[in-house]
Amino acid sequence: MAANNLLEVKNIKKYFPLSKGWFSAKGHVKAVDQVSFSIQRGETFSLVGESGCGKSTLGRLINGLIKSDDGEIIFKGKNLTGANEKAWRSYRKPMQMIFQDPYASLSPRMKIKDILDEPLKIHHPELSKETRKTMVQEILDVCGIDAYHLDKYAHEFSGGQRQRIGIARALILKPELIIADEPVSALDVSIQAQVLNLLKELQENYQLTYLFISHDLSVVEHISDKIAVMYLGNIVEISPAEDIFSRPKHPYTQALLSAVPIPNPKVKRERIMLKGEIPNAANPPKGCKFHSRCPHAMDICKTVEPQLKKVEGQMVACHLY
Amino acid sequence: MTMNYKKITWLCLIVAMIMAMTACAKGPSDSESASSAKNDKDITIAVNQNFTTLDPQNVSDTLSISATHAMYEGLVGFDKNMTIKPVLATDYKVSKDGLVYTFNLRKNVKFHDGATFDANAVKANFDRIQGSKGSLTASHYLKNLKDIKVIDDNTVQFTLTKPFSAMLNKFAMIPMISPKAIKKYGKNIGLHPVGTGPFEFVKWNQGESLILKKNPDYWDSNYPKVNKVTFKSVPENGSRVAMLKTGEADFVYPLPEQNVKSLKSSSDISIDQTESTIVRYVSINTNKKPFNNKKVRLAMNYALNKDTYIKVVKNGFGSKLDSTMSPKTQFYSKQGVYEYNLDKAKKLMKEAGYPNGFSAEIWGDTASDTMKGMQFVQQQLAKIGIKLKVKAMEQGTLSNEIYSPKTPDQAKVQLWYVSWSPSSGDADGATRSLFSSESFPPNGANTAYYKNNEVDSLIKKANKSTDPDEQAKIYKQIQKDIYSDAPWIFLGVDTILSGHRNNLKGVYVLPDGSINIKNAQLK
Amino acid sequence: MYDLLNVKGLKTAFKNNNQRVSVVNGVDFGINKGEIVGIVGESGCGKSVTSLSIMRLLHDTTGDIQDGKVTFKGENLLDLSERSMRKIRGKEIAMIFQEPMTSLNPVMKIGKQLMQGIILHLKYSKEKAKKHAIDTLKSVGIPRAEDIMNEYPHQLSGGMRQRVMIAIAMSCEPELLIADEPTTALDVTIQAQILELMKRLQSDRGTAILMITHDLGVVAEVCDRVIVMYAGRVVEEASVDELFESPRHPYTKDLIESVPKIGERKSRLYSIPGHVPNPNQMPNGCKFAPRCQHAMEICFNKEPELTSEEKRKHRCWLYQQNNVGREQNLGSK
Amino acid sequence: MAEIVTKTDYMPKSRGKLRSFCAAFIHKKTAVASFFFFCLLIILALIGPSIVPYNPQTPDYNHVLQGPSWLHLAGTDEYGRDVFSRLIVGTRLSLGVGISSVLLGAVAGTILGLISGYFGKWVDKTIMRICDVFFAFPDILLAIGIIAILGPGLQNVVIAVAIFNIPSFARVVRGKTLEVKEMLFIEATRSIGATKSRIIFKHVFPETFSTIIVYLTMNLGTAILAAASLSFLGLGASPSSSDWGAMLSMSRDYMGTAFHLVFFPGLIIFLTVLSLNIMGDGLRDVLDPKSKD
Amino acid sequence: MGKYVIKRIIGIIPLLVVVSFIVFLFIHLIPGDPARLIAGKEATVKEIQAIRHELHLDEPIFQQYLIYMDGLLHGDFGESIKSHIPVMHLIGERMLPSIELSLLSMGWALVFGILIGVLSAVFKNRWPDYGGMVTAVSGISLPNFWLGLVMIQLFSVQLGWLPTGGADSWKGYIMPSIALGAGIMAMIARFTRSSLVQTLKEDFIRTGRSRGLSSMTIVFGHALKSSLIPVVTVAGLQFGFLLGGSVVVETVFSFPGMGRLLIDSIQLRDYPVVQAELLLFSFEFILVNLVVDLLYGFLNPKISYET
Repeated sequence: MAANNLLEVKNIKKYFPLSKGWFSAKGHVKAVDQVSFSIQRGETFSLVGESGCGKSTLGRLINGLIKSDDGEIIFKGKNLTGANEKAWRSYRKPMQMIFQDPYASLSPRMKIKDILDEPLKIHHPELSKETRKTMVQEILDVCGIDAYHLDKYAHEFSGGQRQRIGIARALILKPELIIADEPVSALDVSIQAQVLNLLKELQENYQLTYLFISHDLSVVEHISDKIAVMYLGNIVEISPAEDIFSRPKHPYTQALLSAVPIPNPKVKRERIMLKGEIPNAANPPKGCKFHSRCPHAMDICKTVEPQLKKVEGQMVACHLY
Repeated sequence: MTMNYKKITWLCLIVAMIMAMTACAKGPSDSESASSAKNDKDITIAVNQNFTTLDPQNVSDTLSISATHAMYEGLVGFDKNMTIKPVLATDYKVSKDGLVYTFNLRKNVKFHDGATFDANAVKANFDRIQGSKGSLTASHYLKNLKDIKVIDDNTVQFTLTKPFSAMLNKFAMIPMISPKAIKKYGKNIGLHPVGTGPFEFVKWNQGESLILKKNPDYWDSNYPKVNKVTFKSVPENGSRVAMLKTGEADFVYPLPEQNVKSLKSSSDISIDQTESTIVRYVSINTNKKPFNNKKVRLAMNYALNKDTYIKVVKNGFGSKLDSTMSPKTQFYSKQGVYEYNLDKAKKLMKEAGYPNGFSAEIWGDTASDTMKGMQFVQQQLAKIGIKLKVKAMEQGTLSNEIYSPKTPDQAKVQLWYVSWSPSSGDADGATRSLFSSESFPPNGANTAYYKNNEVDSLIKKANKSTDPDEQAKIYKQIQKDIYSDAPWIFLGVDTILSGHRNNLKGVYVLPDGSINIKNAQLK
Repeated sequence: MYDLLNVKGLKTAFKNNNQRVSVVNGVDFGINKGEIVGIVGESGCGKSVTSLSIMRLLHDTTGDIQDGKVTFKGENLLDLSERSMRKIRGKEIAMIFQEPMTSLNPVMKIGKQLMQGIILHLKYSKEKAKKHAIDTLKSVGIPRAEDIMNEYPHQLSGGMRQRVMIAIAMSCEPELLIADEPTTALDVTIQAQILELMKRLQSDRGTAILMITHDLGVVAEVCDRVIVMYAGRVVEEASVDELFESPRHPYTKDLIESVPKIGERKSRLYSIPGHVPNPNQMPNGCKFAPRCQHAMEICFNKEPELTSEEKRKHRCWLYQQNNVGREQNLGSK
Repeated sequence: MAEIVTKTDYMPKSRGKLRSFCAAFIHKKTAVASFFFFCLLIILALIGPSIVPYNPQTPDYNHVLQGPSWLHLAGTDEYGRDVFSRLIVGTRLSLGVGISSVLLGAVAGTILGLISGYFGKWVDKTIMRICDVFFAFPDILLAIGIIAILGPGLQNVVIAVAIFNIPSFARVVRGKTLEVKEMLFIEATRSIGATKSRIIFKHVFPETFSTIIVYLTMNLGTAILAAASLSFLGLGASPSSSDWGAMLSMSRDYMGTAFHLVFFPGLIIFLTVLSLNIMGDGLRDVLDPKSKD
Repeated sequence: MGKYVIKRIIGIIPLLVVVSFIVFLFIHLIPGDPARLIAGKEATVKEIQAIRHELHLDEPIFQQYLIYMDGLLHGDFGESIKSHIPVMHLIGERMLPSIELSLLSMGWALVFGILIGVLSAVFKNRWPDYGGMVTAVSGISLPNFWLGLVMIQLFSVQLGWLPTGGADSWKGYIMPSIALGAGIMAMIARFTRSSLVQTLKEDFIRTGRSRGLSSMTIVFGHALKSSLIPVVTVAGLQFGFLLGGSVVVETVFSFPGMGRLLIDSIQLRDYPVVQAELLLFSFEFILVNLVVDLLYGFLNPKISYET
């Protein structure tokens, strides 16, 4: 593939065993099932899907927080699969994460300066205390937090400010890739806009690459260059952002788009109502996993699992094409 | 919002009341009616321990002995003063050389199960003991027994391997079990006692009570005079006293000394005192420095105020130990007491080279009176500069600490606060295990590691003698020698206290601490 | 005056570290029969507390209604005894909550939870209640209703649970349904289903709905009339079309502006500076003034009243009659 | 409602942690009273021997078993020693045994609990099964066993009581660790490349700390009771020491005649344990409102 | 579920084997020689050796364990070294009173504990709560032997209402069960309170109220059941301990329970009795745990037992 790829994921797979013991069901939840994609330097690649589709698991797999069962993760041309915990710790330096819940992702017992100092201590023990302090102050400034907050604890900040601190922590190691797992979904609309703007600014200033995970299509549209739609552990469609909103290919993408309520009472649309709910990931339907809810389901959909293929510049996994 | 919960409060209260009421109304159970139906001819005796077994040939604690002696009898027995008198034998003869004992048996005696008591029954009992290969306690008494012969139905003859002056006392410790029951119950005989005694077994609730009833066919038709006897084990001293006060018990033993005062005011209750064979002392390891110095040992004896000891530790009940054994033990001979004399003690310490004293450990078990005694010794010896560390050890550990050393030099024991009572009230039992050099642990209880060649040979000589007068003379010399060497701190002789309600007569405690209920009578 | 529910001057305070903090401060609004009214606002604006205050459900919290009137069908609910209030709850006014996962008793069968209210309020016999319960379950689109009666909540998916919640709420045919963020915890495709269901119930049965949400999209899709709240106060009220077409209050305007909208990709989103004030440290004057682009001197000193203008209301100095510079001010943006 | 309850959590607060803790704790009047009582005990433990009216070890055989009077506030014991003085002097011993045994148990239990909870899998299973065995073993047998093996004496009582405490601390800390481990900020710390030991000791441990403190306070009471029970059975402190349990044990023979001998040591044990428990409750409410005992 | 229970019970057996081995090792590790202790003070080394041989004490410990296990497999728990009474008989006599006392103590502790807990939770931070919790904390803080001694002094000696001890009438159970149950009641009250307070904050309680249910229905019909899990846990654990007997309380009240038998046997190093009693104790403990697990299933339908 292109040398410009910062991250390449090939056929990655993660099955979670269902807890044994008291609970009756046994087997596996196929959280991520044979997923492949690649991200180019400087772009924002988004993963969208409803809860339980495996998008967050995928983010954690790439960061090595969870070990994959199968497949390859190639980051900056280096294959990270099978590395041990110690090796992973150094791989994570250029690949940082931002988490969904700004209230829970910061240690409640550390001051802001210690939270931000910690990554430096781990990866740059050679730096002096003063240098580290200057770096912490610089990064806070970049993220829009005043330096006099350094001695405060996380709980003394509002949600938006905390998410800024979370971003600062990710940024302080000067990473190339940032995996942002639903970074704005816990925030109020007015704050959400602030944080999204910050992320965009940072990308421009530091040439960052984002893997942006979200369930909110309107947020995703705003920030992404390329979008992958996930359903039950599979990617069903990968398209450039403009295309996916103007001409969604996969029936699921279409349904998802039409379900989003539009904050304008004047716009009346033809709605695609999906039948039923997302099936249990421990026991997904055979063939195309979406066939049980698909308005266009055909006989082949029940038996043969469709593969991603190129349709008009978009990648779609559907028997319709 | 407060109003909301009012109902809940009421409901909770009501449920609580109902529960409390049902708990109380659990109703008079059968056992309760049984205890209230206690009639004039029933007595209850509260004791401080549990019965361990009712196998009379395997008992070792005085309490179980007391119980078995109510149901069982031996060929001979002890009277109130621990002298031997015939029981199931009418009379006995000892050969001149002290080797052959001949017993004539009482006729027309039947066991509780109807079996006849005769010479074969006696033999069956002795065969059982000897066949146990040492696992029955009684087999220790028969170490010197060579064989037993049935002369006729009512005569048996025992032959010893060597003369043993205390043999008659040992015979008194071997009660006769029905041979039929031995066959029937085998090892479980301890649960199903069948003897010839004045009382028959009814029920044993382990850890709680033992119930006996009158033997209507008892050979001495004057006895027994009560219908039912219940022994209850009540280890907590205060509870036992409370039972006597409330009338739950007619007789309690032991009666804690500290409670005597409070009971004296009660007109329904009498307190009996029996001088016992139990002696209290601190054994001093004479093999160890500085205790190998006789002056140190004497100083310790002089430094200890025995009057205060009896007053404080024994609450005023007991007498000073003025020999190596109790006045109630066979061949006792009074020696002079090391009267309290602090100056003399200090002087002796100085002469011995310890003007400032030294540090040592005193050991004892975890019984509360032992712990009290040890503390007292600690306080007293502090006056002559001996700093004692009190170490109370759980029984098993203590015995391990004392008996595991193989040689005197390995022994760690310095001072041991302990009591001794010869199991059958004989002088040999009160001397050989304690002072013979053959009895250094682990072979015996000579924890003073006392070695005196003269005493050793005198003990042997006494054993061979069959003449009581000669024996008395020998034991007198032994006691004198030992007492002057002071291998112990001689403390006191226990006075056994028991309490009974005034309407009960005839229950008494023997000097060895066992209870005799044969003569029990209610007024 | 509205013909179903009138809330006037409602004031609710919470006790926190020995301090009383007003979370809802003088809220006025009303609902007509068969109408869907939305209350929209960001977290902490007091919209949920308003709904709980109407139901007098501040048990087990430190909250306390301090002032105001809640008139339901001519009766002031705040004057009723707890016992009479219980007859209103569930029967006249029903409520559904945000978290379908935790809002049902996890250790009680669905059927029992459903029948409890029916037996209590409609005084049905057990058999009749059971039949009614099954009918209600079917009416909210639950397949296998008979089986579901004997299942526990954890055996159902989130969407199903929210349907059960709606069934419980609707089982006694209330006149008003208060829905507190009913779809926030659900996925978009399920959210669409639930919103559709609520609209259907409203049109079939004529139940009025008070929809509490932070999502302007949901408001736009289902509501007839919208109330915007900020910092414990109503700042604007208008019909849904008017509100989105010509928002009056700067906060409403900014809010609509800052939502990313599908098909309107911009390089930068509009964002409101600053953050919602802490109820302990409310600014003087207009509570939005510190974040407002159009703030004037008076805004920082004196709080504006909620004033009516034709069929709508707003709380802003820009529109107060004695204010001359209003057009100019808005136009300058 | 959840919204309201959590609101103060994220609203910018100006007060420092310690100050807000103190403010919240002082609000609990009973807890504060208990705290002062406990402080008094600590002071007594430190300076007790120099302020007592009588030498607690000097016997006075002429005044034995006297009831409470102005001369002897709590009466005298069987050797005529002043019970009041003995109780005060005994504070050091009894508290010392309690504190040192609980600390010992807490340290060992916390380490085991952290390891068990964080690493999970077979490590967890092994440690927890061993704890179960210890848990199911009757305390008293364990105590007798330990004391029999190690020999009698106060330091071995400390060890025995500490060993009782290890499994319970291990369990509590493990439970808390499991909870903390799943918290997002731990994952966040992992994602910046922190080592396991750093996560355990710098991040997980501080989270469990308040639980440990609360548990420590409450277990201190239990430990004092356990040590007293051991002494009561004659397995604990040397009978001549003025340890409260030992005093109680020695005096129970006088229950009927000199009830004050039983009453006062029992009362002081009760009051001490009570104050510790109330203090623990107060601390828990403030530090660890979610934990269920 | 029946299958599950059978499976669990079968699972106990290997556990018991392991326990028996640990117990065996542990008690043989405790210093002290039963032969010495039963032989009496006048015994000589030779006699003690004879007894040791008779009891197989002179064989290697592993051999001894095998002999013991061989007996166990034949249903023979051996006999007391001290009294030669079969162990099963010794324990059998003590078990019933111990079980009765445990049930009684647990029973009233549960009833009053839950009641106090409910009251305290419902009236959180008001006087019934303070009253309930003071009772509870006092219950935990009282040394139970002291409580026992004081009760004897008051109710038996001073007032003469109750017997000082023993198990021969129902009255004998009252004071020991109070002394034993006080602490447990206190614990249960606290657990009930904190758990119920937690549950009353749950969303579904609010749902219940929004449907017009009364506080009565909410507390007893909805909240209590799901609050009982921690209570059941602690009650189960405590019941397990109770069954093992309480040495201290049994001593104070001269109650013929398992605890005193255990301590007596330990002091005499009566290995077969100690072993059997500990084995039984573990068995009871495991059994109680099983019951607790089954109760969980009843209290929390999310747990199912079809494994």
